[in-house]
Amino acid sequence: MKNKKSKTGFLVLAVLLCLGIVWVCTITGAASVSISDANRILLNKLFHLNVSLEEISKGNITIIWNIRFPRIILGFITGAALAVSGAGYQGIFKNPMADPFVLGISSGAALGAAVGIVCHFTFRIGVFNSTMLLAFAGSFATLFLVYSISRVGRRVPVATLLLSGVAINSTLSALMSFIMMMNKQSMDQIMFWTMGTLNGKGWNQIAAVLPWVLIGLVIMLLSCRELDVMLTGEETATQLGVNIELVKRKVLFASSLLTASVISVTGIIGFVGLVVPHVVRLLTGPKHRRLLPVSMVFGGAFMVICDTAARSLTTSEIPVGIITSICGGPFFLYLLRKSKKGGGVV
Amino acid sequence: MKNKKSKTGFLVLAVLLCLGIVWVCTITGAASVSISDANRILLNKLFHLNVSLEEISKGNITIIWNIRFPRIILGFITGAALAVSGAGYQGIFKNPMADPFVLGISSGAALGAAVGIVCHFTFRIGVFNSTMLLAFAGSFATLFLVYSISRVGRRVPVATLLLSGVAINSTLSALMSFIMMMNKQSMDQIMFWTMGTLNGKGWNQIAAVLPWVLIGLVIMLLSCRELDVMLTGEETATQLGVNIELVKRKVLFASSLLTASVISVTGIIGFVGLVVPHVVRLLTGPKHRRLLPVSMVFGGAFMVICDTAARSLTTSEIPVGIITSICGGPFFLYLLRKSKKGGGVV
Amino acid sequence: MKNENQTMLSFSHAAVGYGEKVVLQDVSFQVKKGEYVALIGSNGTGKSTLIKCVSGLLPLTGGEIEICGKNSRKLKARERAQMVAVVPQSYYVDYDFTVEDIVMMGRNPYIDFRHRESQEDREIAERAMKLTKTDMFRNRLYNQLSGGERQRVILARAITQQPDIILLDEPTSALDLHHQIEVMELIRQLNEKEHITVLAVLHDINLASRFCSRIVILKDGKVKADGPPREIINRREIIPIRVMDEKQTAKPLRIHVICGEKGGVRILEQLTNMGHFVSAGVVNRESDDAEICEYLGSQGLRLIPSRQ
Amino acid sequence: MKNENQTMLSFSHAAVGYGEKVVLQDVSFQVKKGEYVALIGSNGTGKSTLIKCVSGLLPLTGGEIEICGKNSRKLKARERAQMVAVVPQSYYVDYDFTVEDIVMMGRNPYIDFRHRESQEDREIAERAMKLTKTDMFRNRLYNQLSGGERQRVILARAITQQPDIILLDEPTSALDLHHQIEVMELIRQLNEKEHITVLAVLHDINLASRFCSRIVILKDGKVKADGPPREIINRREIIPIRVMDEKQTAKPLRIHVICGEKGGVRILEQLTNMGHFVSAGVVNRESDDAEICEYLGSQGLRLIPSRQ
Amino acid sequence: ETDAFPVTVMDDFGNEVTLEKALESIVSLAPVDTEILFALGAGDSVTGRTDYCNYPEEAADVDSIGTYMEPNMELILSKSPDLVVASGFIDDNIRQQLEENGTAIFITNASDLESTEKNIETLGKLIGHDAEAEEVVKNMEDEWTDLSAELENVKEEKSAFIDIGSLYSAGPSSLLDNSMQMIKVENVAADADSAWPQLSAEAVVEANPDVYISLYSTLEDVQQTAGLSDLACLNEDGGFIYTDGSSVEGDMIQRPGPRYVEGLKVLAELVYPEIAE
Ligand SMILES: Nc1ncnc2c1ncn2[C@@H]1O[C@H](COP(=O)(O)OP(=O)(O)OP(=O)(O)O)[C@@H](O)[C@H]1O
Ligand SMILES: Nc1ncnc2c1ncn2[C@@H]1O[C@H](COP(=O)(O)OP(=O)(O)OP(=O)(O)O)[C@@H](O)[C@H]1O
Ligand SMILES: [Mg+2]
Ligand SMILES: [Mg+2]
Repeated sequence: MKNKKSKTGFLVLAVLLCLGIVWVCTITGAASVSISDANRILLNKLFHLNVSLEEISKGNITIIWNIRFPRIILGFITGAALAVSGAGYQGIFKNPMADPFVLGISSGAALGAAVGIVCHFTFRIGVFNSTMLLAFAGSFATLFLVYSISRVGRRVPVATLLLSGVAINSTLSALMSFIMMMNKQSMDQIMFWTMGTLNGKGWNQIAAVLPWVLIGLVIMLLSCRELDVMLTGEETATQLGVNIELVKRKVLFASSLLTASVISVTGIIGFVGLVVPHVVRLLTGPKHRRLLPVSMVFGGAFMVICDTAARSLTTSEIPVGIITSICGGPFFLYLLRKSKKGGGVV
Repeated sequence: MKNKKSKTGFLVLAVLLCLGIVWVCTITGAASVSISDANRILLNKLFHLNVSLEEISKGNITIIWNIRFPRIILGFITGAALAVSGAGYQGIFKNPMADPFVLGISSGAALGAAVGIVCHFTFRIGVFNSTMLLAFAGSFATLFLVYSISRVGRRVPVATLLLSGVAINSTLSALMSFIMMMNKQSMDQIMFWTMGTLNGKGWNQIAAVLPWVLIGLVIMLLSCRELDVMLTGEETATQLGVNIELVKRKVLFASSLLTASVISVTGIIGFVGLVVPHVVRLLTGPKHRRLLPVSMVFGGAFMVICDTAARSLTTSEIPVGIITSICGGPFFLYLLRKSKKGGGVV
Repeated sequence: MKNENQTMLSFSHAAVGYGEKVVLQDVSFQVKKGEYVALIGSNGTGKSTLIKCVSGLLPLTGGEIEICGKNSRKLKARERAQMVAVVPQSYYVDYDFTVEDIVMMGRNPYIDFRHRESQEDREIAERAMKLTKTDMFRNRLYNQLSGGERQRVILARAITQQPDIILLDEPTSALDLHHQIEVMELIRQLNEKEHITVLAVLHDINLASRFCSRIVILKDGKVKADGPPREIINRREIIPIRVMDEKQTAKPLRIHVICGEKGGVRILEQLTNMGHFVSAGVVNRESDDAEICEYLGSQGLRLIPSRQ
Repeated sequence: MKNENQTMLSFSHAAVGYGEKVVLQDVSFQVKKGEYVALIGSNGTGKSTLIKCVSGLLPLTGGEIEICGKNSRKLKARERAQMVAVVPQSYYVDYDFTVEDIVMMGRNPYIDFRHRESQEDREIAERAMKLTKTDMFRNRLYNQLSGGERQRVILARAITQQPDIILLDEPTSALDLHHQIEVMELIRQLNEKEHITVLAVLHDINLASRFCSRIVILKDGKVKADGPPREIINRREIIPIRVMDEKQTAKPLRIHVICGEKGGVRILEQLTNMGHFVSAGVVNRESDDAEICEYLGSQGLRLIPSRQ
Repeated sequence: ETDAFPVTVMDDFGNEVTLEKALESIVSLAPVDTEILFALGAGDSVTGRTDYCNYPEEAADVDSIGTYMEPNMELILSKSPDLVVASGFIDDNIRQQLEENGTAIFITNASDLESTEKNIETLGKLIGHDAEAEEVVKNMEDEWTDLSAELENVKEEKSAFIDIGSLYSAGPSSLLDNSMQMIKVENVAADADSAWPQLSAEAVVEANPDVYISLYSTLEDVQQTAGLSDLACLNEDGGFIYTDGSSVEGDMIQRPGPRYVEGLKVLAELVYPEIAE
């Protein structure tokens, strides 16, 4: 009973909070669009209300509706996806250092993107351009490589998976660096790709990632209970009716899908996927049924706020990863110190 | 008995192997110095033999004796220090993802170096220039920060330590990126620094790091037994007479000293400290009494070989971290697959 | 459908090992529905290994195991967990789960993404916690419990699984005498009232012969003896276990029960039922137990307020 | 120097808890050199907690503990480990250490960077493995042993520590009856021959009263009773533990020992010495045990080749 | 100047850029492009520049829209630009988003004098400042003619090592390498295998360059590099040339814009002090 009430309460609160954040962030930005203008554009475009936009300059409409608003939505999606993905990996590996990139997904993506950038491919499929496609392909190729290397018969021991991931990660990063080295012209471009940003991303990118992110999130949220049981040990989980290999595959796939789809669009954004689940775990405890949804909301909101800072604080963009780390790091440390347990979690 | 024999055998073999590697690497390189010339220079300089160097050009003598040979020695020191440091951290944290940089030592060093580069400091103390000094100071400041944040009364729980390290690492890296961003002029310089290299390092740098590395190695090697006992659990270790907090402090200090001194001179070199201990552990098992010395030798030799490849393969230098990862990664994966246990180690 | 004499668990020439090491060579025996079988064998004979096989953690290298008539190899983890619950020899959890969380996990085999955890599930867990007396620390963290408390929590989880078969690996090793008998009694109740088939690894042959309907003795990877307790202990074969058998139910004993609080009832009753001469001592005259002793006394229990 | 009547372990008003939760309120008792004390109490009374305090894992919140006359608060881990060895309730190792490695770790308190591990150290470990019969699997990995095997390895490690005091937390919980008695016997030998003081948490009051010289009962964070087994069990106070006391050494019993392999000697001997009427059964005529039975038989043991 | 529209030109990335009407607003995403635009006399139309656009001085009056790596989309769009001029670093997504919002993008990516001049001409044509472009290019050509005449006087060609920090240097087909070729300096790193190679210390010692040009490290720092302290050029007058990479001269050398030839001259005079007289 109590449980259910608090759940609904949480849901309502979370949705309201998110809407609030999205609205505040939409009216904030480097370009000065007045609040009333911003509101009118939102009302017109979002709810198809009969609000006249005639007095508002075309530039401002573009800024709010084609740049700022989709960027905020994409930021939320990105933050949510990365945080849930990180929580998933941390659960499967039972390792506090696991992040969405632990299996080499990111270096695979970066390598793919680097190949795309160096070869100046220009093909595109629907909303995907070549770099995005190659990054996505790189991620998944890496995942399958790591998975098949770690496979022992029908089992995939997580310890091996983790070590393989670590090794593949180094190797692919090195290959990418090598490509960068050999192609000075593309070097900066590759480097900027790896320093993820939401700058310049819009509705197209949302369309490109949303389906995958939704699939990933649904799979993850449906695996909560099994993840909880897995935390108590693989043997016990088997005895409690969990098909552990299936769960591993499922969660790895979903987490990787979340990460790969998001980073192939935004480039590599660190920190969120690593630290948000820890922050949330300090608040909710280890149960995934609470950890995952709260991480999702928290990750998304955190990302939106940081990205707003990234695009508004100075005239130039500050890479959002820098903001997340500079603000989030000390906050996490503060929580860590405050929690009496001393963070003996995951 | 058997134990002792095999120990002596290992020692002799290891020393011979290392000498062989050092020699082969000294006669290999981008600049074409004939083998006999190289040998003569070595004999004269190293053993003060009465070998005439008159026919050999001064440039070649400089190349062999002031550039190549010290670079090899420094490479060995670096590899050994990083591998032992990584093994130490992995032992203390019982975490396979721990590497020498897990506590933020590297981002502290990089931040220090970045400050040095941006501010154009020119002071120097003995063989240390300002960048080195600031990097070293940055490392240790970070270590103390992480340690004191994690401290709960007189205890320092490793889980908290690890999480604090992770957070500080992100935050400091972000600060460094921020400095880079704000100082476009120094951006490349800072980037070069973070991509560690042994290029251009010589006797001065050896003199600068050797004392610290020796102190670090001696402390680590003397802590083997206690580290072994710690692996069986902190409570048990206490009951077996280990002062666990002291051991933690000792090992953290020594590992950090090793890492900080080396990277403040060479810049950040990844992979070795992370993967070499794993490779060695697959061969020797978890006991530090064997793990640490073998890691030391293996790390050193591996580094020397990779660095030789880095400076000889193409006309320009390849950053040594790239070589170590591209060669070492697949080798490690091969070992991991071969080991029947599936690498359920650390 | 379900025959009372149905074979719940059937080992035929089961063989298993760890890598090169063969642990079970040729184990064959069957457990019928509603039986309460004790598995006995010295340390390292493979009792825990056998349990691991049944619960699907180790693949057989030879022979077959059938669970409720289904081949164990082909069982899905979920199906198996609905039929078989395991109380392992020892059990750690690294994470901060509460006792309630742990017990609720017993419902996992019945929940999936279509069937969410229902009120009924919660009630079943509730009941299991009551039965094992773990409900008073339901909100405490599992890894902050004492050894004995943990053992009961895991038993509660097994009960929550509502299995047809329950496998217990030394279920009372960490329990004090009081809880030991309570837990054994509880298991017997489950066995008798809910017809759950029980296979329990026990080292205490006395406990085994008092509670179980049948004893299976493992040795050298094979079943060395198999039968009702009385028979087993009297067998002429060489049984490699030293038994202090003065506690055999077959022989009435004089037993003095020291009890003073309420709660002694069950034990006193049970011992009396077993045909022993029971005496109870140092009972507080005013206490609940005293009344019960008096009550039982009229049924053949001699109440002696103090010894000597 | 060392007085035979020296106080080895002294609790005076010791209090301890976890956070808010108080577990031990006011524990006072002393253990003299060479005593063999059983610590008894129901689950969750704080027996393991008490052992943790002595071994320095938990800081006292009140009172004092003195170990060999030294204040426990001021002891260094190393000093303490030379005096006190602990066999914990359960014990896991995540890493691939062999049994020999684990046992050798018992020498840790005596080794430092000046004194490396010597031949003598190895011999001490060797002897401990022989005593606990763990030498046959010395090269196997600890985490691949069965529950009972592990327990003996940890006992071997404690013996290797050559302590003055040995603290055992349910040292026989995972052992089969045979090993249980062997281990208890071994501890008694250490106690009698090497004058090691023993404090053992036992749930089996029979085992306790058979082997120990004194029983301390904990309840509600306090010492509820303290004295020799005979006295304790006959005390008028309300002892919250149900005791099946038909095994008391005070009363001679008829005990039938089923044994067929060699190794029964010690048990037979011991039971005879305790004054019980011992019978041994189902002995292979040709086996070692038969000879021993015959030998003992002349000293009052009735050898019956088969029962009924 | 007015009737030329619509204009279509090809930029350095091979993209066709079309302008339908005369320009009102240009945003520059690179310092060099700002220099070109101002040199072409289109300074008034420049409504946005990057933080690093430090030349000419008037550029400081224009609003900044960020850095060339991370320009701020909103700020760019708030200038409602008709044309964005960017360097090769521009991110694909930003480009795409700009194009979708109807902004033309012209990308410059020059690495020698010829392509620099071509860029100036093309850009001039695009924005309808052909005449100014012609003038600028002619100026550059004149300067170059003067410089090459002076270079005739060089008796002995020198070899040089350019150190842009940590022994990184200018490899083949880089702007600096092309510059060195033009001023008759043999680049020690000319046959390296990438455009931005790091030479090993032993390669530098073996090459034994006549001049050591350092853009960031001081002589003291360089001498700390193993083995280099023995280099002849570091121990004789004029062998070591330190020109702060972030100074005006540094900008001139490193920007393929209107001041490129001026930069060449500075470099040439540093290496061959004799032609300065
Ligand atoms: N993971 C493993 N790898 C290799 N051998 C193992 C492993 N686990 C157990 N063994 C060995 O298999 C044999 C049977 O072990 P098992 O745990 O089944 O014994 P058990 O009958 O439960 O003993 P106990 O009464 O001591 O619990 C033992 O000799 C043990 O050493
Ligand atoms: N880490 C902990 N944090 C909080 N409470 C704890 C912790 N460990 C034990 N306790 C509680 O302290 C009390 C005493 O625990 P302890 O382990 O000492 O009991 P015990 O006498 O050894 O019991 P058992 O016979 O079951 O092993 C119990 O109620 C237990 O739940
Ligand atoms: Mg077992
Ligand atoms: Mg206990």
